[in-house]
Amino acid sequence: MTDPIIRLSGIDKFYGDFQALYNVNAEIRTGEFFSLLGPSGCGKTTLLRTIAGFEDVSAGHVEIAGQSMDNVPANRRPTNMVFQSYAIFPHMSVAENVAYGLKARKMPKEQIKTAVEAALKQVGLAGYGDRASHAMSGGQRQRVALARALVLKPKVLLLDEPLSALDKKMREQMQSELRHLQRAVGITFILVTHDQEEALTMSDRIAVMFEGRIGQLASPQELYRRPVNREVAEFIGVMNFLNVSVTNGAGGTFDCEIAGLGKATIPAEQAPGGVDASVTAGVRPEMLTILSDENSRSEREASGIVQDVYYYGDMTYYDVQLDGVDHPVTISMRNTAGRTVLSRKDRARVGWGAESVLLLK
Amino acid sequence: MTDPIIRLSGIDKFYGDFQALYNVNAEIRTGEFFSLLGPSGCGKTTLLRTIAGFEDVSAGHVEIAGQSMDNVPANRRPTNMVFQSYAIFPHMSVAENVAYGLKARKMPKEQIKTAVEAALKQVGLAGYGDRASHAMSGGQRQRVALARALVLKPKVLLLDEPLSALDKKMREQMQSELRHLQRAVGITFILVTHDQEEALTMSDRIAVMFEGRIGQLASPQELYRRPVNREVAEFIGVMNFLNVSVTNGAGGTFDCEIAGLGKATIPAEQAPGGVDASVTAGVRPEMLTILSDENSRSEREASGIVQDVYYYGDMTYYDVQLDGVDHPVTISMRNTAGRTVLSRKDRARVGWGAESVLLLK
Amino acid sequence: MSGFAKWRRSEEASGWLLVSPTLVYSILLLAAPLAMVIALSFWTQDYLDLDKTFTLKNYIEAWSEPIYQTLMARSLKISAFVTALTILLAFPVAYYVSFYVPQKRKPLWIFLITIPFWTSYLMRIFLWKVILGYNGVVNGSLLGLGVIEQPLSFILYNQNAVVVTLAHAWVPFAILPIFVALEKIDRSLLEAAEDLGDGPLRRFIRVTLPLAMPGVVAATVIVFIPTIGDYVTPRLVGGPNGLMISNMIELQFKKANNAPLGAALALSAMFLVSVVSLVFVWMNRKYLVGQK
Amino acid sequence: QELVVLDWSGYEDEGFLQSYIEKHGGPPTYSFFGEEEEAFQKLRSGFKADVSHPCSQSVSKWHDAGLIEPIDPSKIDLWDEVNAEMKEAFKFDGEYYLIPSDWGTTALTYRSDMVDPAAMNTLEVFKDPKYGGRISLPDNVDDVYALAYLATGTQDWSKATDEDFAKANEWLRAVHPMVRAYWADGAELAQLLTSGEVIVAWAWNETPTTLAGEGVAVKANRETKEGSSTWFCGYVNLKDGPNDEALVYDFFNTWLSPETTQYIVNEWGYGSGNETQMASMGTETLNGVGLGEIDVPILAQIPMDQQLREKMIAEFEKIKAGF
Amino acid sequence: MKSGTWFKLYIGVFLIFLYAPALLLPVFAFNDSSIVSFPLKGFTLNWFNVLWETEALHTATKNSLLIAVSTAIIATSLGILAARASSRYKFRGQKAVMGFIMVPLVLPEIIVGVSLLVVILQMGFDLSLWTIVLGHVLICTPFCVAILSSAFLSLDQSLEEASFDLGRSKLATFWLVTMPLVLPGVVSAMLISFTISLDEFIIAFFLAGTEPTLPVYIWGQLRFPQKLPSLMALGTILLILSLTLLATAEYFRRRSARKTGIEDAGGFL
Ligand SMILES: Nc1ncnc2c1ncn2[C@@H]1O[C@H](COP(=O)(O)OP(=O)(O)OP(=O)(O)O)[C@@H](O)[C@H]1O
Ligand SMILES: Nc1ncnc2c1ncn2[C@@H]1O[C@H](COP(=O)(O)OP(=O)(O)OP(=O)(O)O)[C@@H](O)[C@H]1O
Ligand SMILES: [Mg+2]
Ligand SMILES: [Mg+2]
Repeated sequence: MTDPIIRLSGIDKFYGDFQALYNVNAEIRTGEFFSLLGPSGCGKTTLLRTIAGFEDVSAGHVEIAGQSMDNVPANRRPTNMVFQSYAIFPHMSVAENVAYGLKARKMPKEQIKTAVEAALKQVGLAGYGDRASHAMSGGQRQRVALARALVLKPKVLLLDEPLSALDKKMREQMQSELRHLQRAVGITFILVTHDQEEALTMSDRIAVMFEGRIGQLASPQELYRRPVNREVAEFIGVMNFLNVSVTNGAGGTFDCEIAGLGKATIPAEQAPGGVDASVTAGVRPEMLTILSDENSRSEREASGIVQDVYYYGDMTYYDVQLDGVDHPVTISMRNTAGRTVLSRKDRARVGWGAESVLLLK
Repeated sequence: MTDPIIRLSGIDKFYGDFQALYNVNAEIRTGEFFSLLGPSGCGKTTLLRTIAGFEDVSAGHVEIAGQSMDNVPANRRPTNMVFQSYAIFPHMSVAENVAYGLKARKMPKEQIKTAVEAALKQVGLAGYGDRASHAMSGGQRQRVALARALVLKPKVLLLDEPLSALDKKMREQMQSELRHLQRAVGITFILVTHDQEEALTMSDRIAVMFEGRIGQLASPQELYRRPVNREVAEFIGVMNFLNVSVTNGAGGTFDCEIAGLGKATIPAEQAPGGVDASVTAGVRPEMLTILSDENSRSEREASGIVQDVYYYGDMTYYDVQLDGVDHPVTISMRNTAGRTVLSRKDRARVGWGAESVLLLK
Repeated sequence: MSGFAKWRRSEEASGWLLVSPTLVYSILLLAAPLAMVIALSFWTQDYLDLDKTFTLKNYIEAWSEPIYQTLMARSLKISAFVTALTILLAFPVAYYVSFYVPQKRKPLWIFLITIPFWTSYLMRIFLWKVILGYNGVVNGSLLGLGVIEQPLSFILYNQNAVVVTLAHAWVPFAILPIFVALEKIDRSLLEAAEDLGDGPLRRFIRVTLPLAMPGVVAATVIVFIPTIGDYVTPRLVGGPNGLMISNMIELQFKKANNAPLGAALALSAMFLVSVVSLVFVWMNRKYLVGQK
Repeated sequence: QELVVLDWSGYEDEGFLQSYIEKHGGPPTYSFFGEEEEAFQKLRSGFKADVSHPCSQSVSKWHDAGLIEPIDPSKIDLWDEVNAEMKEAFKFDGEYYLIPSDWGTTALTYRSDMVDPAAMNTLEVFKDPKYGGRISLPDNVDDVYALAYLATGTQDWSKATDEDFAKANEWLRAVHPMVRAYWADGAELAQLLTSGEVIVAWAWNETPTTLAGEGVAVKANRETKEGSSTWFCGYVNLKDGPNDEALVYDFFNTWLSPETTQYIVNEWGYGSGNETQMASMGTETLNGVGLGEIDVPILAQIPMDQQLREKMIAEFEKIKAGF
Repeated sequence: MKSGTWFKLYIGVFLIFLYAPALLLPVFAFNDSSIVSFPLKGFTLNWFNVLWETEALHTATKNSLLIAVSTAIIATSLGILAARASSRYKFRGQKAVMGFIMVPLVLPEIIVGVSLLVVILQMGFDLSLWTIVLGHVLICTPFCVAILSSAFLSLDQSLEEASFDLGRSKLATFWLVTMPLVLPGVVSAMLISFTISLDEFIIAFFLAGTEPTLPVYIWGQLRFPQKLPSLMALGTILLILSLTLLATAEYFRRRSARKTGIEDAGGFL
C-alpha cells in the first residue's frame, strides 16, 4: 500500500471556547514511523486522541485505511494506543493484560495463548506472562503496553509520549528498541513527543506543531537543515540568529551582510520562506568552527571572545561574542583527540561557510 | 581560604541493616562548584543529607569550616539546602518564603525587607515578592528556593537534584544561571545529580559515586578523559569497549592488539588502573572518525559496516560493526556543512589514533 | 548511656513517643474494657451475684441455644442484606460523583451526601416510621397513584424496614470509600480498555469494577461490622421478627441480669462478623494487592 | 448542696416540685435515664445520686442489690394518706422503701372509628384474626404479662403458680403472630394508633387521653370482662447519696403534696400515691383521665417473686423472637 | 449520553431517599398536632414556642454542643499525634499499635458503653459531661487518625525539612509549616468527630452524669408523644444551623485551598 494509511482533513477541535486544533491536514504513509513534535500544550495529544477516537472532532474528518472514521467509536477503530502512563491493568497478570484485547474479540483460548506468547517474545518478555503486572519495572511495563497493543495487529499504533516516564538510559535503550520493532512489524507508528532528539532519531517523518497548527511536516534531515521559519528552527536543535541585511536578490541568490560574520552570497534554497525586511540569518552551532591553531583555516573567518565554555565530555559548547554583535553565538566542537579546550576570555577565530547560513522569517 | 570548607572523614551510614555509605572521605574546597554524581540509589542524597544534618552518620565525622558537626542539628549548621521539589511553602507569598529563615534569626523587619529584595533581584525575580508562591512556574519556584537559601548567606549551599523536575529547555537555562550565580556569590555549591551532562558542564569537581562509595573524585575533563575504571568510564559519557591483548608492557608503554582496530602502542598514563588480564580497551565515540570520502585520511584506519544511524541534527551517531568484532561500536560525527550522512548497510572506513585509546579494568 | 541517647533521637523512639498519648488513651479506655468483657464472658451471674470461676458455660449456651442461633443467623443475614443494599445504592452515586461531576464541584456533592446526617439518628428513625407507616409517605403516594388498594404492611415493622433504615444510615460511609477508590483509577486505564475493543459495559465489568474493589471491600467492612451491633434500629422499626442479636446482648446486659452471657454473645457475634469479613477480604485479595 | 435525682426524663417538670422549689429556691439536679435498667446498671457501677424513681417491679431488685435504704415514715408528713396497698408492698424486713408517687392503668385501647366498640369488651380480641397484624402490645415485661395473666384468669400475679405462668406464656405465644409491633414508648404507640396502623392495643391510660385531646377517635375500655391492670412507680432513697437526707425528705414530701397530686392528675393523666388527695378530686375527673374506680378484676403490678420475673423476662424475649 | 440521563434519574431518586427523613422534619415542626403522623393538620409555630420554653432541652443542646466541640478538639489532637507517628516514622509494632487504636471502629457501642462506665468509675472519675467526652473521644479518634494520616501522607516532607534547614526549631516548624498545610485534614477530622459526637447516644447514656446530652434527652422524651413535635422543631433549627455552618466551612475551606494551591478532592476525605 502506498496510499496514506491516515488522512486528516481540515480538523478543528474545540474544548468549550478554547480551540485546541486549527484546520489540521496531514497524510501519514503506510508503514512509516511518524512523529508529532511540539511544545507542551500545542495539541499533540489532542490530535492523537482524535485519531484514536477518544475525542470527537469539531470539524473535519479522520480517514483510516480509506475509511471514514466519523461515528466510529474508539473500540472499533483499527488503531491501538500505548499510553504515557502505560495504563497496564494492575489487577491482571502480564499475560492477562496482553490477552485483554483478544478476549474482547472472543478469540478461542488456545489461539489467544499462542498470540500472547508470540507478542511477549517480540518485545523481549518471553516467560514473563505469569508475573503480576505491578511487579514489573518501568521499562518492562512499557513493553507490556506495546505487546498488548501489537498483539491486536492494528493498522496504526499510536504512542503518546511513551518514553517520557523512563530515566535517560532506559529511554535511549527503548528508543532504539522501538525503532527496531517498528521495522520488524511494519506497522505504521505515530509517536507523540516533545523531545526533539527523540523525534529526530526515531522518525521517518515529523510534524512539528505549534498552538494547534502544524508548522512543518518533513523528514528529520529536512526539518533540521531547512526549517521553514524561525519558530521551527528554534524548536529543533540550537540555532544562532544574527542580524542580516540583504543587499541584492537577483539571479537566485542573495547578497548578504551578516552581523559579526561578514559578507556572503546565499542561494535562494537557503531562504525557504522567501526574503523580506523581517528576515534574520540562522547558523547552527556545528556549522561554525573554532579555529584553534595557526594551521587551521576556513573559507571565511570571523573573530570574537569566548564568554562561556560548556564541557560535555564528547563535545564542548562555546558561547562566543563575535566582534560587533552584542549577544553571543553558540559554537559546538567535537572533542576529538588532541584538540584543546579553550577557556573563558580567550580570543577565538571562528570559521564559517556561506552554505551553512539560512535566511529565516 | 584555601582550607577545605567541608571535610568528610570515614563516613558510614546504615539504615537498619542496610549500609548506604561506606567509608566516604572527601574534601570540598572553599568556593568551588562541587557535584555528587551517580546512578539512582548510590547514596548521593544520603551523603548530602548527612552534610545538611538531616541524617546522623553511623561512623565518621563531618567538619564544616573547620568545626566538627557532631551533634549540631540541621537548623544550626552553616549550610542551606535547595530541595528537589523546591519545598516552597505554599501558604506563603514569595517574599514570605524568602524571609522565612531571616525571621527565625530575629532580624529587624526593615533589614529583612531589604535582604529579601536583594535576594529576589539576584535570582531575577525582582518585583515578584507579593506573588502567591503557588502562582509561580517550575523555574520560578526553583529561583525562589535559591533566593530563600542564599539570603541566609550559608557557607555551603546544598542542592539535591534541583533541576530534575524542569523540562529540558528550562533545565538548560537554569544550569547556566546556576553556574553564573555561583560565580557571582562565591559560595561553595554542592550539587547532587544523576545527569552526567549536568555535572560535567557545571562543576569544578565531581565525585562519582557507586553503591555508597566514591568511585573517582576529579575535574570534569579528567573524569571524562582519564576515568579510573570501566564503571566510571561507562557512567560518564559513552565508551566503546573492545577486547585487547597486551603483548608487551615495558618502558612505560604497552603494545596492544585491539580487536577490530588493530595494533597500537599505548603510554602507561592511558592505563590509569594498571594492566592485567582483565583489561579492555575503551574508545570514546568522538575519538573515532568515519572517513567519508577518498581524500580523508587518518593515522590509523579500520573498516566495518554501518548497522544503525541516529540522526540528531547537529550530530549523527553511527553504530558500526568493525570487521572481526561481534558487537557494534558507536561513532559520533558532527554534521558540519557539506558532510554527508551515511546510511545503514554502508561500508565505512573508521579512523582512529593510539592517543585516544584507554586501557581499563 | 550514649546508646540510650542515640535511641532517643532515633526514628523508633520518636514514633513511639508521638503515638504514646493516643496509645495510652486507647489502652486505658479500650483495652481495659475489652479485657473486662472477655473476662466477664468466662464468668457466670446468678441474679445479682457474679461468680468468677472460669467456665465455658456462656459460650456453650450462646452457640447451642436455638434462640441465639436464630438471632445470630438473622443478624448476619440482615447485616449482609444491609451491606449489599448499601453498596448497591452507594456505588452508582460514588460513580456519578467521580465520573460525571466536575472536579470543582465534587466536595460539594460529598457535602450534599453527608448533610442529612446532621439530624439526630433517633429522629431519623422515627421519621422513617412516618415514611414507611400505614398511611405514611410511601403508602400515601402509592394509594394516591392507585398503585395499591390497601396500605402495604411489609415495609415497616419487619426485617425489610430494618434493612432500609440501616442502609440509609450507612450509605454515606459506603459512598466515601468507593468514591475514593474510583477517584484513584487512572482514567487512561479505562481508555485503554476501550482502545483494546471493549464497549462501555464490558469495560465496566473488566476494568472499572475490579479496580473499584478496594473501595467496595472497605465499604463492606465498614458497614457490615458495626451493623451487627446496632440494637436501636431493630427495636424501633423491626417489629416482632426484626430483632437482632444485639437486642439480645442488650437485654442480657440490662434486664436479664446476665452480663456474662451478654459478653459471650457479644464476643461470639464479633468473632462471627470478623470471620465473615476476613473471608470476604480474602476472596477479594487479588484486587487488593498491587494497587496503591 | 443540691439534691441529685436519677429520674425518667420528663419528670424534671417543675409542676411536681412547687413546694420544694419554694423552700430551696430551685429544683434539684436531675440525671436522666430512658429505662430502669440503665439506671440500675449505672447505680451498680457506682453512680451516686440521692433518690431515684423505679417502678414497682424493680424495687426489690434494687433492694437486693443493696442500692436503696429504708425510708423513715416519721419524716413524711402525709404518710398516712398514702395508699396502703402500695406502701405495704415495699416493706422488706419491716422497713418501707418506696414513696409511691405516680400510677396509671393499662387497658384495652382501640380506634373507636375503626373497630366495633361493642366487640371491645374482652381481651380475646387480641386473638381475633380480624385484627391480625393491627394490634400492638407493650415491649414491657410487666404490662405484657399483666395482660396475659388477666386473659388467662390470674388476677394476682404474686400468687401465680407455674401452671398459671405456663398458661400466660401460651396465650402470649398465640397472640404474637397478630402483633404488628411491640410499642416501646408512648410516642410510638400514639403514632401507630393515629395512623391507623394499629387499631387495638394494650396501652397506658395516658395514650387515649392524649389522643382524644388531638381529636383521634381512640378509646380505652378498662372494664373488659377479664379486667385491666394498674402500674405504679415511686421514689426510693438511694444508699450513700451525696447530699443531706433532709433534702431527700423535702423532695418526698413535695411529691405527696396536694398540689402535686392535682398537677399530675390534671396535666399528666397519672394518679398519685396520695390516696386521700386522689379521692378528693372527684370521680368525674378521675374517670375523665381513666383513673376511676371500676368493677372488673384489676391486676395491680405489685412486686412478685424475682425468680418468676426473671423467667418472665427470658420467656417474653423468646416469644418476641418467635420461639 | 443516554447512560447520563439514567444516572441523573437514579441520583435524583437516591437524593430523595437520602433526604426523606430530613425533609419531614420541618413538615412536622410546623404541623399543628402533637402526634407525629399523617394526615397533617394545620400550620403552627407553637412547637417553636414550646421549644423556646423547654429549659431542659436548651441545657441538653448546650451540653451536646459542648461535648461535641471538646470531643472534636481532643480526638483531633490525639488523631494528629497518632497519624503523624504512623505517617512519618517507622517503628516496631507500628501496625499492631495503629490497628489497636482503630479497634473502636468495629466494636459494638453497647459493649463500649457498659465497660467504659465500669472502667471510668473505677478510675475514680465522677460521671459528668467529661466522662461522655472520654467515651466519644475513644470512638472518634479512629476516624481522625484515618483522615489525618492521609493528610500527613500527602504533605511533602521536604517542606518540614526546609523549614528546619532554614533555622527553625522542630516546634516552630510544626506550627508554621505543618499545621497550616494539613489544616483541611484537621478541619475534616474535627467536623467528623463533631458530627459523630453530636449524634451518639448509646455511650452517652451510660456515661452521662446529671447533665444529659441531646440524644439522651430525646430518647427519654420519646415516652411522651406530645414532646415530639418540639423536637422536630429543634431538629429543623439544628439542620438549618448545620447547613449554614457547613456552607461557611466549605467557603473558607475553598478559600484556603485556593490560597495554598492545594487541590483537594472532597474536604471530608
Ligand atoms: N479536556 C480538555 N478540556 C479543555 N482543554 C483541554 C482538554 N484537553 C486538552 N486541553 C487543552 O488543549 C490544549 C492542547 O492540549 P494537548 O494535551 O493536546 O497538548 P500536548 O501537546 O499533548 O501537550 P503536552 O506535551 O503537555 O502533553 C492545551 O492547551 C490544553 O490545555
Ligand atoms: N530512610 C531510609 N531508610 C532505608 N533506606 C534508605 C533510606 N533512605 C535511603 N535509603 C537507601 O539508601 C540508598 C541510597 O539512597 P539515596 O537516596 O541516597 O540514593 P540517591 O543516590 O540519592 O538516589 P536517587 O538518584 O534515586 O535519588 C538507597 O538504596 C535507598 O534505598
Ligand atoms: Mg500530551
Ligand atoms: Mg537522591
